[in-house]
Amino acid sequence: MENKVKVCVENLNVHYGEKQALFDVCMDINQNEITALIGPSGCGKSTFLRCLNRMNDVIDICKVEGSIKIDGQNIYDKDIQVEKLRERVGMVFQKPNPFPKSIFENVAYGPRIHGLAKDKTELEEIVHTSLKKAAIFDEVKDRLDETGTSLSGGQQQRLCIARAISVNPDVILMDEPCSALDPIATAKIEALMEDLKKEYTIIIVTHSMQQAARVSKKTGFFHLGNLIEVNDTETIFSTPANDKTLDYVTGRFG
Amino acid sequence: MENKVKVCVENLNVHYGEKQALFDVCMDINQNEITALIGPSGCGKSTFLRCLNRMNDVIDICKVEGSIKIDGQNIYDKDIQVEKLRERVGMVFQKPNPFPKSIFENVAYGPRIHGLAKDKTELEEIVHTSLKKAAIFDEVKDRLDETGTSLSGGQQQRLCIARAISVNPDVILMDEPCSALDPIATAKIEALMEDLKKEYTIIIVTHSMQQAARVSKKTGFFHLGNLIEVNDTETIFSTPANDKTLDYVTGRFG
Amino acid sequence: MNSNSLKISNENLKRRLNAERRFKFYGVIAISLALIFVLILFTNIISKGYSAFYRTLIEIKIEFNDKVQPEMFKQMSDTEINKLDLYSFSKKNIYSNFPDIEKKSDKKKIIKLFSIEFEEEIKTYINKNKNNLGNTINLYISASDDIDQIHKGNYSRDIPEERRRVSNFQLSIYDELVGQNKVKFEFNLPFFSRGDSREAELAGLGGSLIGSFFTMIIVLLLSFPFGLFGAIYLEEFSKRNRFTDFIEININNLAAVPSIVFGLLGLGILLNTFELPRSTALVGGITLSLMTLPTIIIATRASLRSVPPSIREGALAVGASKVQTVMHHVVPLALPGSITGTIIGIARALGETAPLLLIGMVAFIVDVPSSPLDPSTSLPVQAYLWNDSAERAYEEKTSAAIIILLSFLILFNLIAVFIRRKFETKW
Amino acid sequence: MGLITFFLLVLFAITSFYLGYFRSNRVRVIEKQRPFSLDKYYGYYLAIWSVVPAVIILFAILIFDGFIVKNYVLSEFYSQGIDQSEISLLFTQIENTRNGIKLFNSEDEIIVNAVNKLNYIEGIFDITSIITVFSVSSLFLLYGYRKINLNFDARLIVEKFILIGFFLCSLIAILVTVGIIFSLLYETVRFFSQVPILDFLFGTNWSPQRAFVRDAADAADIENAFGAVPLFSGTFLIAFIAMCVSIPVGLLTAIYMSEYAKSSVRNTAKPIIEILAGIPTVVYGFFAVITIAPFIRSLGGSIGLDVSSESALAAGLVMGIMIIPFVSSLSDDVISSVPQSLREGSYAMGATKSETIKKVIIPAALPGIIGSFLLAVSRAIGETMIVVMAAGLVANLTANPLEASTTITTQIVVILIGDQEFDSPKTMSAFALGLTLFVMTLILNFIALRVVKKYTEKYE
Amino acid sequence: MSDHLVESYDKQLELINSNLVKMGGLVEQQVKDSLKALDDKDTEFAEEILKKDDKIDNLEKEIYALAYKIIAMRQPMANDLRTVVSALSIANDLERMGDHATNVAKRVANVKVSMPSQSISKIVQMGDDVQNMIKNVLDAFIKMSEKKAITVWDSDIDIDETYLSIYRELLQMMADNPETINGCAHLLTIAKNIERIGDYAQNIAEDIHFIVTGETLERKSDNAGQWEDLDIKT
Amino acid sequence: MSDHLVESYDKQLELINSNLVKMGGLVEQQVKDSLKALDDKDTEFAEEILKKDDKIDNLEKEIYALAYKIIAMRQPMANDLRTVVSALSIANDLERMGDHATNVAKRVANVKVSMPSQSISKIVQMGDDVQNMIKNVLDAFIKMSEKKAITVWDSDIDIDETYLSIYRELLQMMADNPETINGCAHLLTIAKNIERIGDYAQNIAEDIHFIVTGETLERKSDNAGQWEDLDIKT
Ligand SMILES: Nc1ncnc2c1ncn2[C@@H]1O[C@H](COP(=O)(O)OP(=O)(O)OP(=O)(O)O)[C@@H](O)[C@H]1O
Ligand SMILES: Nc1ncnc2c1ncn2[C@@H]1O[C@H](COP(=O)(O)OP(=O)(O)OP(=O)(O)O)[C@@H](O)[C@H]1O
Ligand SMILES: [Mg+2]
Ligand SMILES: [Mg+2]
Ligand SMILES: O=P([O-])([O-])[O-]
Repeated sequence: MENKVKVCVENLNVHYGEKQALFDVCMDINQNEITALIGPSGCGKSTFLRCLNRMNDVIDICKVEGSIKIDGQNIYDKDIQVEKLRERVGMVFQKPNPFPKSIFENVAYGPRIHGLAKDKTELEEIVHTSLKKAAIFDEVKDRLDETGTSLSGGQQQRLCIARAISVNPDVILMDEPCSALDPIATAKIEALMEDLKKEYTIIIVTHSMQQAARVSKKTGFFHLGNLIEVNDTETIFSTPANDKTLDYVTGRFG
Repeated sequence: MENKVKVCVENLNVHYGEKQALFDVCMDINQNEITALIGPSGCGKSTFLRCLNRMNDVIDICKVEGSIKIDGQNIYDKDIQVEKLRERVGMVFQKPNPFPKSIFENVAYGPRIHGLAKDKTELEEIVHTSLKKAAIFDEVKDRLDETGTSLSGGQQQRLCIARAISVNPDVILMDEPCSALDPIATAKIEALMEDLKKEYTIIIVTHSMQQAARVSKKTGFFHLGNLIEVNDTETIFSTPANDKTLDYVTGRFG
Repeated sequence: MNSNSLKISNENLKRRLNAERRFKFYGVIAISLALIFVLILFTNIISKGYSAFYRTLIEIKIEFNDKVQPEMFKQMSDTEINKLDLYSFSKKNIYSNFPDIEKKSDKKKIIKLFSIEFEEEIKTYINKNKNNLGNTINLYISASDDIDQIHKGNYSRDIPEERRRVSNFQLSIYDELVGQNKVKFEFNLPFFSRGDSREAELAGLGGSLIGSFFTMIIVLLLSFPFGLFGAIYLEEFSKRNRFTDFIEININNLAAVPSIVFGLLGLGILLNTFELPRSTALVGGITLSLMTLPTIIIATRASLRSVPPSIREGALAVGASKVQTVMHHVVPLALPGSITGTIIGIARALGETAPLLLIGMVAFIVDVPSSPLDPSTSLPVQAYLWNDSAERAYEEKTSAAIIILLSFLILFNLIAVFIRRKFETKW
Repeated sequence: MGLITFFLLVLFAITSFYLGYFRSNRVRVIEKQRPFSLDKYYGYYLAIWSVVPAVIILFAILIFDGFIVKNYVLSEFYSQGIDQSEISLLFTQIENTRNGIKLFNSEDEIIVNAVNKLNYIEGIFDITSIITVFSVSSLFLLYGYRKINLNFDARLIVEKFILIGFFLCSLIAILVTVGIIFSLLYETVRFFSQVPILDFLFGTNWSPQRAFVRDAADAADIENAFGAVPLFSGTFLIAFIAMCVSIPVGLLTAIYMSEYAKSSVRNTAKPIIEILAGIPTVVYGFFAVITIAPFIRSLGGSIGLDVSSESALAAGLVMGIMIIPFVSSLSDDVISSVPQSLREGSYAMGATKSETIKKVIIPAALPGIIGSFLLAVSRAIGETMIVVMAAGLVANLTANPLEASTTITTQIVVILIGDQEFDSPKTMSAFALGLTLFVMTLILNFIALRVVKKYTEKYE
Repeated sequence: MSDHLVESYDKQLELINSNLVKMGGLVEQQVKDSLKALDDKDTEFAEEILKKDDKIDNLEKEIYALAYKIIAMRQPMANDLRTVVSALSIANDLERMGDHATNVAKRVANVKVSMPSQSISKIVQMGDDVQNMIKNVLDAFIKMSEKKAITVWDSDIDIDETYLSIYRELLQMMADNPETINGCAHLLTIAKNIERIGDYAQNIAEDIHFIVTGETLERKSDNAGQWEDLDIKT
Repeated sequence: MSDHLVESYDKQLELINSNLVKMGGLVEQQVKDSLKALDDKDTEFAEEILKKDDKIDNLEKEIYALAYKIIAMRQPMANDLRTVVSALSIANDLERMGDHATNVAKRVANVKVSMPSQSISKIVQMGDDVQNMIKNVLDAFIKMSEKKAITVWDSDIDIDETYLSIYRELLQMMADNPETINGCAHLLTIAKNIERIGDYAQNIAEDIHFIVTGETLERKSDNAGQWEDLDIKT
């Protein structure tokens, strides 16, 4: 039941000014799977992730070389429109970052700017569906016009997930989405991810090896900007091919 | 080989303004042992720890009731001088916080303000001994006049430990001393603690149950400001008497 | 799944991208406007003022006669020479440089070509060269402000004569002198040393420079220590309660109170109640100190606050007392920030005019003050005063005073930036 | 005497320091135990005992000695029954004579005598005061010295003393406010005792010199002369013009700087724009008079408008320029303090930059931005030099920006510049205007600071 | 089994437990069946039984994999950790029980029809007791009942006694009828197998006790051997 | 053992390994001694051997406690996790090997002096082979050599064959000389014990293979039994 390749990264090199953050990274990411990225702090996981929806464009000094193809289309081509790209590649951040607006507006924001809804009812439907998919609808349905920041951390993060899926993306990127959450909220998000992967391709950066082991099908290990190894999660955590990976997963990193 | 009781806390109640942070905490802490404090975030571990050297005095709204006796002397007595107390009860913090001065000056500061050294040579000796005890002397002996902040995180933390023991305390309090460190540095600090307990009584707050299990002889579990259970570490992590403790150590906290 | 390509842009997206471009364009316009303002302001002032830094001199020949002989100066001291009355001698000698001019009224006009202090200048020349004076000497003396302006090209000659301050006759003489190569420019050193004057060519910045200097010293001496210590108390020691909240709000408000209100304070309290001497740098300094104090307190508190609590905790935990902690660790780290704030505050005080007007530092003061208790003006007030004068030459002087003022401010700010860069700590 | 006393005091302090230092050291050696504090604290302790009382006494002497000396010197004149005002003139004369300033050629013998007397009494005063000061100090020193023993913690006392000093410093800010309010209120109350407050606030005619000229002969005239409405209207007109310039330019600049500009652009443009804030207002005033006003005038002339040489427009425009960096840097701070995560959240949804700014950042930062506007308004209202130099001095009630109009601040300056007669309602009216200004800006600042503070705390 | 586990921790622990229970059930069945085959001397049925052993083996592997995953993913502590680690040894024991039961079935064919049914029925009797032990130990496991576990633990002594008497009887028979030597040797082994199954049930009871209380019951070190010795000496 | 562990992770893992090696050494000695006792029919020596079993049992408990601690404290992953979990089963196997060896020693007294030394020496021979296996498997463990482990694994087949021949011989002897029945029954059990020791060595080899490679060797499900059956039929 090997899935189709959704994202294909080839020879990705990323520089921040003088400093090279990624070296010749090549990686295939399968559709409807959860792929985890692990590695020590500063190894380039976030950088890699942010290349996938060109969030790195925001940083002046960041230079990206190589190709990243989503469904065969290089997203770094000249005539690619980032707005469109980001519509298709959603992102969820480390710290929950709902807009300081109402819960409804938070989720309606994306469909609005992209003109996805013809009218009010359609918009409402999109919002409701997204909230349901993000498994938070029941908790907030009675207070859609309270501000998003009034929710608890875990709820906020699920709201952000609802926001991300409101524009119906193919791929969802998550950068340590649970690191600011307590174990219970984390468990909820993990369960949610499992649900979401049926519809979306999910790529998650995590610091917790246990989390990677729990949620992902494939895992990639980064070290000093190199993608050392990418393989089935089971293999990575039981019998990794590379010694560095082994040292990392067994906590012997030096 | 039960050790003598060094610190005896009785009916400790702490309020931050309206909010009560600790409820009737009673706890005996043995000499020359490592005692670990665990518990979910915000349960009052740090508050408890900071009562032991009256660091909470710094916070205006913090009110402490009850008695804490160190060697039989209540440290909250009127005629106790906090400076003297803190000379005897050292503290190491979560984030390494060396002064932005030279390594030498970092360690020499305590002895200087307490007038522990008669002259330069004596001061130097104190500094060297402290650095040696903190197992960092060899790494820094050639650059004692470099600034303390130029060291790596782990080294900085050991420098802070050296600073704490430079005034020859009886008790050392550590508030999550390794949470900002990588595993290697953590291992070093843990080894160091094992060494230090021969001379000092150590109380450590930690978020990592594994760390508590590794280093401590006794462990206290806090929950919502109550000391739920305190017992041998082995017991706490294998067969705790209290269901809350069990839920916490097995990660089932709700 | 989204089948549409990442490239195909629909109407909606095109519209959005256009909006984006427009918005960005507005930003560029705004910034350009601001920058253009700066540019215009500086070029305007520099172009108006740079010529004040040199002055016009006209060469004349002086012949000594029986009554006034070179030898007699050799024995005399400087003061004795200065006390001599050489006015008519000088005047005659100037006339003799223009032998063709006969009419008395024309002669008067000739004299008007020169600075009113021509006698002094001749004396100064004699003083300087008293040991090797020949029977005739050629020296340059200052032109009058009008000729100065004309020679600098600041003053149009095309204006009809009746509205011009220089007559056609004078112009022709001037042209003749230029033709003889007898008119030259020189760096205008006296501009920096002289006090104010009703005669434009004689008016200098010296008095106001010294006045400003005294004022700033007082501001520094008063506001820095009080600001620093007050800030330390508020930030590090005061318990949070109504009273300290009140002080806090009070200080923040004080920093935004219009400067002229401080002038009223100076007038009402310092002059009227304490009866301190009017128009002096002392009162000006105190007034400006009070104005600067909140700035310094705020800057110092900000930099105290930016010292991480972990440093404090580190010191407290080895048994340092609170005072020791603050004085040994926190203050040294906050000092660069505090000093930067102080410099910037002082720079602001240096440029401040309004409060000084009210405490009488706006008087016409010829003497260069020798102490903070002497009546004096300050640089910006001097500029204001000159701006009020009708003569054309004062426009140039005003601009020049402003150039000097701005140079000082830029210098101060550069120093502040330097200190900030040098001691900047990222926690 | 000042300098000598000062040096003696310093010497005394240093000696006391070492006295304390060595005393503590000896105690340490003899008792073979360390005292509570470090040796140097005992030094400081004694130094404080030796200096602080001395300084207090000196201050007391300084305050009272003039009075005592004067009374002593003038005592015989009093007995001669000379008029009070003449006596003070006399004293000035005596002092002048002593300082070598001869106003009168003939030196009165009485005066010479008095001068001698003055010199004599001052000499005695100096010596006795020095002796008193140092003997009192020595007593305190002795007291302090005897307190030094093993169980005495000098550090506590020294630190308490330092704290008191710091506390006094922090009180100065309050004193300043009290001073402001006192000085303004005092004259204002007197003013309103002559001019009804309502006439001041709602009168439309402002011509204080008229009241002055007629020497307050006609009470009705006085009332009519102090209607401040034209000043208020002028102030607000100019402030309005200034805000019309500075808000759009400043806000857009801030947005561009924080969101669009490359760091290289930002690093050069930002300091340049901030120069605008550092330029003294007198410079702006000059610029308005010399460059902007003639420009507007000729521009107006070319389209057939009659623009007066001093116009609200010129002043307002230049003031607007001056305030640009205020608006822009405050707004910039506020916009930058919107967490990056919000921005990224919006970009990640596929929003363009301008959409992010308009729909996420500005709404999030709005309170702060409004706060910065209010501060800018307060600044514009309180601005003095530009309006003094460029706006005109005539109070005319008009909304036409091309005409000259005057402001509160201008009138304060106009009234108080040069010598004033302190009892005239004209002079006092300036203080009333000052108080009005103070209250207006205070309210604005208070609201603005609150708003900004609340806003910044939100994202901390 | 799904390629990776997404259910929550508790579900994983439950799965490990239910697998153990399932395995225990299979083992119980296996023992029962082989005893029936022995009783009926039904060779065909015995052959069938042999095939079922694979199921047990696979379940053991599954439990192992699961325990691995839990340790790797969940950092178990306290009773969870005991559950997981004990699951490993319980699974191991169950697998051995299954093997022993299968062994019994294997030997059914070799047990001559001429064998005296008396000792066989005695063996079957012992088998029933053992089966009871298994049932009880599974019950104790499901209920996590420390008391039940102790009861099971105690009942092993009876089994051992029965075994000894069977052993003596069989030796006697061999001596009496040398032609039964081959069959009796097999019966000896069968009896030993069943006795071992009892021992393993006892082990499991120990593990349950450990899971529940965190304390170890003194593990009896193959006392059966000693009893045999005693017997031999008489 | 100290009340709690402070050595670093690696030291703990080392300790677990060294304890296993120590345990292996003890088991090897136990096997050797009991074979010697059997060969010499030295009952006194055999008694001594019995006492040593406790040591092995204690080591097993220590290893268990250690494995617990490591899992609780260190969140082992990958090969570390395999090491720890395999340590549990290796320790279990070693303990069983020790038990079986002790069993051999126990029976020495019952082996009549009159027993034919031929079968005894054959058993001892098999014992030597098993001892060799143990030695090799320990070596494989120390060196973490997957190849050596496979060699050990393979060599179990020889042991099983030897066991079968001994089994046949002993049955024959019982049939021939009914008075040896009692002794031969014991020898049968002894042989079985030794064969089981070999099986356990094979298990350990499997574990080593798993630790090193992460892959399981197909666990042979008590083939010995089948072989016995084959024999009986002939
Ligand atoms: N905006 C930036 N400017 C300059 N360097 C950067 C920037 N962002 C990241 N880097 C550098 O690039 C490297 C990779 O950073 P990245 O954030 O991708 O690491 P990471 O693996 O996500 O680390 P973490 O686990 O701490 O989030 C680091 O060395 C970092 O210093
Ligand atoms: N300075 C303070 N002012 C007010 N409340 C405080 C303060 N410090 C702590 N608290 C409150 O006291 C309670 C206990 O806090 P404490 O810091 O002791 O928890 P903790 O166990 O150390 O948590 P953590 O693991 O997050 O460090 C918390 O509810 C916290 O909100
Ligand atoms: Mg990252
Ligand atoms: Mg804490
Ligand atoms: O199960 P065992 O064969 O070792 O008794």
